[in-house]
Amino acid sequence: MIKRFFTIILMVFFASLFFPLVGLISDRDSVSSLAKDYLVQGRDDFGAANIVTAVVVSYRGLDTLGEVTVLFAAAAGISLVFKGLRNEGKDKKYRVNPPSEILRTGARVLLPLIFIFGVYIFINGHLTPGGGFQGGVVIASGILLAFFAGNIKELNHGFVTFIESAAGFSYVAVGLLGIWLAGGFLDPRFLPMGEFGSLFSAGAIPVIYSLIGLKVGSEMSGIIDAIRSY
Amino acid sequence: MMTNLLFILAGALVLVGLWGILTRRNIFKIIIGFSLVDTGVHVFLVAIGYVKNGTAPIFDKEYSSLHSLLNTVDPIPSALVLTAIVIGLAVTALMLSFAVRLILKNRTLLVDGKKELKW
Amino acid sequence: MVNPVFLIAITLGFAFIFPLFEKINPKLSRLAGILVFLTLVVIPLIWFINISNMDIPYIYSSTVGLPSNLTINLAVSYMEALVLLVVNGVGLFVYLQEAYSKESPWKGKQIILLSIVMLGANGLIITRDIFNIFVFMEISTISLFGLLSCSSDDRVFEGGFKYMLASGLSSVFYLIGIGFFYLVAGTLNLDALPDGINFTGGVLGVLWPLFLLSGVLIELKPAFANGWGMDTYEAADYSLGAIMSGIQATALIIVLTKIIPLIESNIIMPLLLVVGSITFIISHLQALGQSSFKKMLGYSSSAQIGLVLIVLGSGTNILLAIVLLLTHSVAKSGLFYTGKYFNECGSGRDKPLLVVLSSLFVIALLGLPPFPGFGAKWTLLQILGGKSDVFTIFIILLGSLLEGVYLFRWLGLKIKSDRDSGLVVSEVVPDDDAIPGYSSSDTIGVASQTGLAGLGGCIKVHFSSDSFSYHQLFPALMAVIMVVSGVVFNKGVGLTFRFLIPFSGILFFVVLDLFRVPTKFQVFLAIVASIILGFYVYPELNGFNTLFGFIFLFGIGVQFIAFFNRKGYSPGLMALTVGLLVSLISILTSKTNFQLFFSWEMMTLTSYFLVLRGDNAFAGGYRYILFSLASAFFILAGFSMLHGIFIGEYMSLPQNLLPVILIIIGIIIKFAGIGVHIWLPVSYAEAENDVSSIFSTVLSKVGVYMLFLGGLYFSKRVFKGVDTMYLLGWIGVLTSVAGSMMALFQEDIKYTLAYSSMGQVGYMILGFSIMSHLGWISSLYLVTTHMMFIGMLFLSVSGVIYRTGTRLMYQTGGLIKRMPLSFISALFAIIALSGVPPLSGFGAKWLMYSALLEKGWYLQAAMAMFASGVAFLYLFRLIHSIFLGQEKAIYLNVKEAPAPLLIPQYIFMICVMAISMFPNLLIKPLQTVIEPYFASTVRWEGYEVISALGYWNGNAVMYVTMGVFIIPLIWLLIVNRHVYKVKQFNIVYAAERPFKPETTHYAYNFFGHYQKALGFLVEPLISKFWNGTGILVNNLSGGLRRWNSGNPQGYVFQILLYVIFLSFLMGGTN
Amino acid sequence: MLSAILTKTFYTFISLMVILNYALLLIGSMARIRAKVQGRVGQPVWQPYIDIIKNYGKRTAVTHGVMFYLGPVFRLAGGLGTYLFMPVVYGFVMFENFSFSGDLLLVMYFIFFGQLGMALGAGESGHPYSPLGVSRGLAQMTAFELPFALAVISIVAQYGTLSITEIVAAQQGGWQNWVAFTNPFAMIAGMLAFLGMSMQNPFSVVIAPQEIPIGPPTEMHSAFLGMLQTNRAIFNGAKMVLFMNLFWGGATHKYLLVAILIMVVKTFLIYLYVNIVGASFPRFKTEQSIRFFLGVPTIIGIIAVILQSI
Repeated sequence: MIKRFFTIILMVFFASLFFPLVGLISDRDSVSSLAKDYLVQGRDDFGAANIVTAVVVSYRGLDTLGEVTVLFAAAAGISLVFKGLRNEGKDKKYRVNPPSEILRTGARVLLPLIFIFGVYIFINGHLTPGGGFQGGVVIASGILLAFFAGNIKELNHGFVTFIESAAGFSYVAVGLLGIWLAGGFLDPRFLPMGEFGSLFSAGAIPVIYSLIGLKVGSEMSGIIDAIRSY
Repeated sequence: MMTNLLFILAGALVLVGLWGILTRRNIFKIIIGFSLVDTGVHVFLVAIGYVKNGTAPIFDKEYSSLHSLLNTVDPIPSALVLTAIVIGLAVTALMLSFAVRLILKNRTLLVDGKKELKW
Repeated sequence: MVNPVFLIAITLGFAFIFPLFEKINPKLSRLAGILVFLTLVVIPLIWFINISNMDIPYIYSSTVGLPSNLTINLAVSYMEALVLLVVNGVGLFVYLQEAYSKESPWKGKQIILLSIVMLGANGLIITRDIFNIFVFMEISTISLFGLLSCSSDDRVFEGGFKYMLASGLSSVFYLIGIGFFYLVAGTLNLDALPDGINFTGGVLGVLWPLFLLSGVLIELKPAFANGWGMDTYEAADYSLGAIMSGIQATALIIVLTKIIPLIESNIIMPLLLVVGSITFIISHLQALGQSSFKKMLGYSSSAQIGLVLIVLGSGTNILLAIVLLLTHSVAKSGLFYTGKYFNECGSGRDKPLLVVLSSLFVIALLGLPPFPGFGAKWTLLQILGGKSDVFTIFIILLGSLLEGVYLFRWLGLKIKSDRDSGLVVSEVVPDDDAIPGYSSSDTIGVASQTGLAGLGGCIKVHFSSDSFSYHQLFPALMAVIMVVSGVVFNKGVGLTFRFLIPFSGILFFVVLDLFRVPTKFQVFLAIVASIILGFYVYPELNGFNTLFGFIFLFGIGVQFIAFFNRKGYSPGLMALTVGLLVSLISILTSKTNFQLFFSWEMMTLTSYFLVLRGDNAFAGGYRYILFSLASAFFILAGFSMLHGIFIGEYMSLPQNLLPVILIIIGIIIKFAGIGVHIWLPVSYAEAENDVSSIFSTVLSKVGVYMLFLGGLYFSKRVFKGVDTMYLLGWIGVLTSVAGSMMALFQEDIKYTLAYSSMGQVGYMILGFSIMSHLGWISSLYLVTTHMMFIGMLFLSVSGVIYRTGTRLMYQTGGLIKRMPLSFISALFAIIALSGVPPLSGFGAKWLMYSALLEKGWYLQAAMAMFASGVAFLYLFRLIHSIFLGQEKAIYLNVKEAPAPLLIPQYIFMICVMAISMFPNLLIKPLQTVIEPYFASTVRWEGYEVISALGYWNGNAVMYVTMGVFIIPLIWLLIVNRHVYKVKQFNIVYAAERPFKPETTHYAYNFFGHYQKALGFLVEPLISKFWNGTGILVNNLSGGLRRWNSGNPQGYVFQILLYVIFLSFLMGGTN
Repeated sequence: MLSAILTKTFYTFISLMVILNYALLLIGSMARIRAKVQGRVGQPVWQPYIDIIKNYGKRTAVTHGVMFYLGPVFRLAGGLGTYLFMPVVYGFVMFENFSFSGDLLLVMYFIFFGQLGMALGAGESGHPYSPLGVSRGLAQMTAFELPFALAVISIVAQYGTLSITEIVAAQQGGWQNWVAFTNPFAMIAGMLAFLGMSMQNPFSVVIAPQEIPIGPPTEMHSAFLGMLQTNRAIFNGAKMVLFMNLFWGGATHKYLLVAILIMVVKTFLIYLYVNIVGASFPRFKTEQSIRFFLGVPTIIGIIAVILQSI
C-alpha cells in the first residue's frame, strides 16, 4: 500500500514536470527552418516525392543505417538468447497442431500477395508512404504466415544469412559509393535522378530502400525463426 | 490545439505505462507498460511535427508551388519517429526474449519472484 | 585525411559480411577481424598525429555531400581522436582476448555484436547530431544485451532485464529531450543548436533540458540509480564488464561533454558537481562491501564516472576529465581480465606476471604514479586548490581513499600466501592459562610467528608451466602502453627526463627477473647501481638533501649485502628495493611539488609491495597502504593549496594555515604518530626480515625528511593560539612514550623492534619541533645514528630468526654461545639505542634534552626521559630473552648467523663506534647543514661540545669509560685466575636440577608486573577505534548497498526518483 | 701532558679511596644501627670489609660464560663512572673527578651502563631468579626515574644550567640557598625517587637479600660478588653525592678536610633518611612501587617543574 502511495506521488511529480512544459507550446504555424530547407530543396536535391523518405534515407541516412544495425544487433542477440536455451538441453519438442485447412488455403492465396505487397512498399518508398522497413516487416509477416501454414518447415539459414549479409554489406557499399562517386557517404546521387515521381527516380534511394527492405525482411524472419525453433 | 491534445495523449500514455511498470508484477505486463511509454513518446514526437492544417509532406507533380510546399507538417519528427519505432521494436523484442529466459529459469512470471542479483 | 565515416563503414561492413565470411573460412575471418579492429586503432592514431602536428582543430565530415546544416555531421578533434584511440584499443584488446580465447572463443554472432558495440561507441564519439546520438546509444546497448546473453552465468538475464528497463527508460527520456530541443531550436545539429536555443518560459525555462540530460546521465549509472547496472556487472562475463566500463561508459561521457554546451553553464556545472560527488562517494562506499569482484569493479566504474563528472562540473580543463576517463577505461578493462584469470587460477603467488599486471592496473585506477591519472589528478587538484575549492578536493581525495580500501584489499587477497590468515597475528601476551613455549615439535609451523618453514622468509614463487600464457601478453602490452603514456603525460605535467632516468632501474631489474637471473647476482648489480646513483645525484644535493641522501644510499646500500643471504630466485625483490631507493633519492632531488609527490607515491607503492612479499603480510600491507594513501592524500591536499610553489622554498609560500596543517597531518600519519600508528607494527613485523630492516632503518626517516624540507614553512604557524610546532612536539613525545610502552609488552621480537622504531621516530619529531639549532641537530643526529643501530639490531635479530625460525622471544634463549657475533652487535646496538654512554646514542639524548630544556619544554623532557627508560626495559628484555638465559634443546645446533647478515651489522657498528668516539665527525657537518636556518647555539672546545646549558665531551667519556672498564677487568682477571666453566644447569636451584630449559628460562611475559601497573596505558584503544571506524564504514557500505534491492521495479522507481532529483537540482527549489 | 695525566690518576685514586672506604663504613654502621633498632646485636661496622676481602680471596669460581664474567665488571665500571663524572667536593681539583667530560645528563645516563652490564651478566647465568630480579629492578627504575627527572629538570630550569658544578655553585652562601629550600617540591620529588634508587625497604623487592637468594646477584659469588659489593659501596656513595650536590648545597669549605666532613655528614643524613624509611615500612610489590612512583612523587615533580617554568 505504501509502495502504491509513493508510486502515485512519483507519478504526480512526473505529470507536473511534463505537462507544464508541453503546455507552453501550442500549435505551430510553420515548420522549422531546417524542415523548410528540406521541403524546398528536397525535391531538387534528391528528386524524391516523399520528403520523409528523403530525410530518412539521405539527409539522415546515417540514422537509418544505425536503425538497420539496431535491428540487426537485436536479431543477433535474440538468436543468441534462444541458442543458449537450446544449448541448455531444453529442446523438448512441443507438439504442433497441424495447420487448419483455412489457414493453408488462405496462405496459398495470400502469400504471393503479401510478398508482392512488401516489395511494392519498399520499392515505392520514395514516392508514397512506406519504405524499406515497412516492406521488410510485411515480407517477414508473410514468412510467419508461411510457418503457420506449414509452407515452410525450416528456414534456409544459409539463404537468409546470405540475403541479410549481402543486403547489409551492399547498403554500406552503396554508402561508400556515395563518397567516391558523389558528394558524401550515403549520397544517392551517383545514380541518375530520373523523372520526378516515377519509379526509377531519386537516384539510389529506391536501391537503398530495397536493400533495407531485404535486410529487414530477412532479419525479422531470422527473429521469427529463432523464437519458433526454440 | 491539436498539438496540446496530442501532448496530453502522449503524457497519459507515458504515465499509464510507467504506472504499469511500477505496479504490475507480471513481467509481460511490465513490458507492455514499457511499450506504452514508448508509444507515448512516439506520439509526443509526432505531435511536435504538427503544423496547423498541415498535410503530408509528399508531393505529386502538381502540388509543388512554394506556398503549398510549406503547408505540410514538419517531416523531420516523422523521420525521427520512424527510426524510433524500429528501435523500440528491437528493444521490445530483445526484452521479451530476455523475459522468456528469465521466466523459464525462475519458473515464475513475477518480476520479483526470485531475486538472485541484489546489493 | 581519413573520413571519419570510414570508422562506421568499416565496422558495419565487417559486421554485415562476417556471417558469410565465416561460413567460407572461419580462421581467415577471425584474422580479418584483427585487421578491422586494428584499422579502428590506426585511423584515430593518424588523426591524432595529424591534428597535433598540423594545427587542424577539427576533421569534419558531413554525410550525403550536402551543406553541414542539412545532414548529420561527424567531427573529430584532438580529444575525439584520443578517446577513439583508447576506446578502440580496448576494443582490439577485447577482441584478441575473446576471439582467441582458450575455452569457448567468441564466434559468429558474438563477433558481429562486438563490432557493433565498437560501431556504437565510435559513432557516439564522432557524431554531431543529437538524434544520431540516440541511435548510436541504442546500437551500443542492444549489441551489449546480445552479448550478455552468452555469459556463463545465467543470472545475467535477470540483470540484463533490469538493465533493459533502465536503458529503455533513459532512451525514452532522451527522446523526449530531443523533442523539446527540436521544438525550441528547430535543429538537431549539435553545432547549430546552441545558437538556436532561445527558450524563455519562466521557471520552466531552465527545466526543459532535463529530459535530455537525464537520458544521458542515467545511462552513465550514477549513484543512487545504478543498481541495475551493478547487477548486470555481477552476472555478466568479465569481458562484458570490460566492454561496459571500458568502452561504453567512456563513449557516453563524450556524449555528455557534447550536450553540456547546450545547457546554461550556471545550471549544468553545479549539477554535475553534485551528481558527480554523490556518485563518487556513494558508489565507492557501495563497492566497499562487495564480495563479488565484478560487481565491485562495476561500482568502481560508476564512481570513476562520478569523478569525471566532478571534473567536468568543476569547470577545469576538459582534457583532464578525458585523461582520467581514458586511464580508467584501460585500467578497468585490464583489471577485468586479470580478475578473470585470477579467478581461473586461485592465489596469485605463483603467477608473478598476473600479480604485476593487476597491481599496475589497480595503481592506474587509483591515479597513482606513473600513470596518466596521477598527473591528471594532480593538475586537477592544483586548479581546485588555486580556486580554494576545499570541498571538491575533500570529496575527490575521500573517494580515492575509499577506492584504495577495496582495490588494495582485493589485490592483497590475491597476492597473499596460502598460509596467510589475513588477520593481524595477536601481538600481545596471551592469557595467563595459556602455556608458553612448545611442548612438542608440532606446534612449530602452526603459528606464523614461529615455524621453521619460513626460514629466511623467502617468497616461494614458482614459475610453473602456466605461469605465463600468451593471453596475459595483451594485458601486459596494455600495461606497458599505459606506463609509457603515463610517463609521457606526467612528463608534460612537470617531470623532467633526467628525473625519470633512475626509475628505469625498476624496469631493468624486472627484466633480470624475467631472465631468471639469480637474486645474488641481482643484489650485486643493485649495489653497483646504488653506487652509480650516488655519484649521479651527489652534485645535485646540498644541505639536508646530502645528509638524507647519505642515509638513504648508505643505509640501503649496506643492507643490500644482507640480501646475499637469499637463495635462488626472489622475483621482484630487487626491482622493488631498487625502486624504493630510487624513489627515496628522487624525493631528495625534487625541485617541484609535483616531482616530490610523484617520488613520494612511488616510494609508497614500492614499499607497499615489499611488505606484501611477507608470508603473512596481508593485514600489514593492507594497513600500510591505506594509511600511506591517507597520508599522501593529506599531503596532496596541502600541496594543492600552495599555488605551485615548491615546499622547499618556504620563504615565498602563502601564509594560509590550512595547507600547513594538512601536510603536517599527512606527515604524522607517515611517521606513525600516536593515534595513526596501527599500520606500522604490523607491516614492519610481517615484511620479510631483511626488508623490515630497511623499512625501520631508512624508510621511517622519510617523514622526518619531509618535515625538514618544509622546515620553517611549518613553524611559526599559530593554530587557535597554539604554535603548530608545540602541538607537533607533544605528538612526537607521546609517540615515543606510546611506542616504547607497547614495545615492552610484545612477545614477538619484530613487533618489539617495530614499536621501538616508532618510538625513536617520535624523538626525531620532538627534536625537529623544538625549532632551534640544538633541536634540529639532535633530530638529525638521531636520524643518522638511529639508522645505524636499529640496522644492527634488526639484522642481528634477522639472523636469529633465520637460524631459529621463530619470532617469539621466549622460545629462544642462551644463544650467546651459538651466535656470539650477533650478540655483540645486538649488545652495541642496545647500548646505543637506549642512550647509555659512551656510545653515540647518548649524544642524541644529550642534544635532545639540552635542546628541550633550553626551549623550556620541561614536561616534554620528562616524558622523553621516561620513554627512554622504558626503551631500556624492552631492549634488555630483547637481548636477555634471545641471547641469555637457558638454551633450548632444539637450538643446540644453531649456527652463527650467515655472513651476509653479519657484515652490514659490523659496518654499522664501526660507524657507531667512530661517531661515539668523535661526535664532531657527525655534529660538525650537521651544524653546517643547519647553519642557513638557525644561528649556532653550541660551541666547540676540542671534542667538547658546549651548549647554553651544559657540555659533553664524547671523547673523554669514551676514555674514562674504557678506563673504568678495563681496570676492574684486569683486577678481576688477576684475582679470579681459576674459573671453571660449568654446564647449563649448574645453578643454585635449591640443590635440585631444574626441570627443563623451557620452564627455567625466565622470558615469557617478562614485564608482567609492569603490565599490572601500567597495562591500562597500552589498552588497544586506538586499534579499537580504527577497527570501529572500519566496522562503521562497512556498515555504512552495507546500508547503502541495500538501497539497490535487486527488484527491477525498485530500480525503475529509483530512476524516476533520480529524474525528479535532477529536476530539483536544475530548477532549484522553485 | 704526562704529568697532568699522572696527577689526574692520582687524584682519581684518592677520590675513589675516600668514597670506597667511607661508603663501606657507612653501610656497616647503618646495618648496625638497623640491628639495634630491631633489637639485635648486629654485625661489626667493618663487616663489609670482611665480606669483600673474603670474596676476593676465594680461590675457586665458576662461570656461566663471558657475559657472566663481564657482568660485574660492567657493574663496577658503571659505579665508578657515575662517581667519576661528578664533582664530589665543590672547589677542589682533587675531588673534581672527570666532571668536565659531561654534565648532569651524562651522570643520569651513565647509571644505566652498570645496570645493563649487571643485568646481562646475571642473565647469562641461566638462573630464573636473576632475570626476575632484573626485570623488577628495571621496572622500578623507569618508575622512579620519572620523579627524579622532573626534579632534575626543575633544578635545571631554576638555575639554567646542566652542569653539576654550577648547580652546586649556585647554592652557595648559606642553607637558605639550597635547592631543598629554594625549590622544595623538587627536593621532595627527588628524595622520594632516591628511596627507590637505593633499593631499601619499601622498594627492596629487587634483591630481597635476606630471605631467599633471589635478585640479580643470585649466581654471583667469590670475586664476582666481591666486585659487586665494591660497586655497591661506590655506587651508593656516588648516588648520595649526587643528591647532596643537587639538593643539599653540595660540600664545600675552604679547607678540604672540612669539606669532606661536610660531605660525610650530609650523605650520612641522606642515608639515614633512607634507612629510617626502610626500617619503618614493609616491602612493596613491584607493581605497587611502580604505581607509587608514578603517583604522588610524579605529581610533586610536575608541580616543581611548573613552578619553575612560570
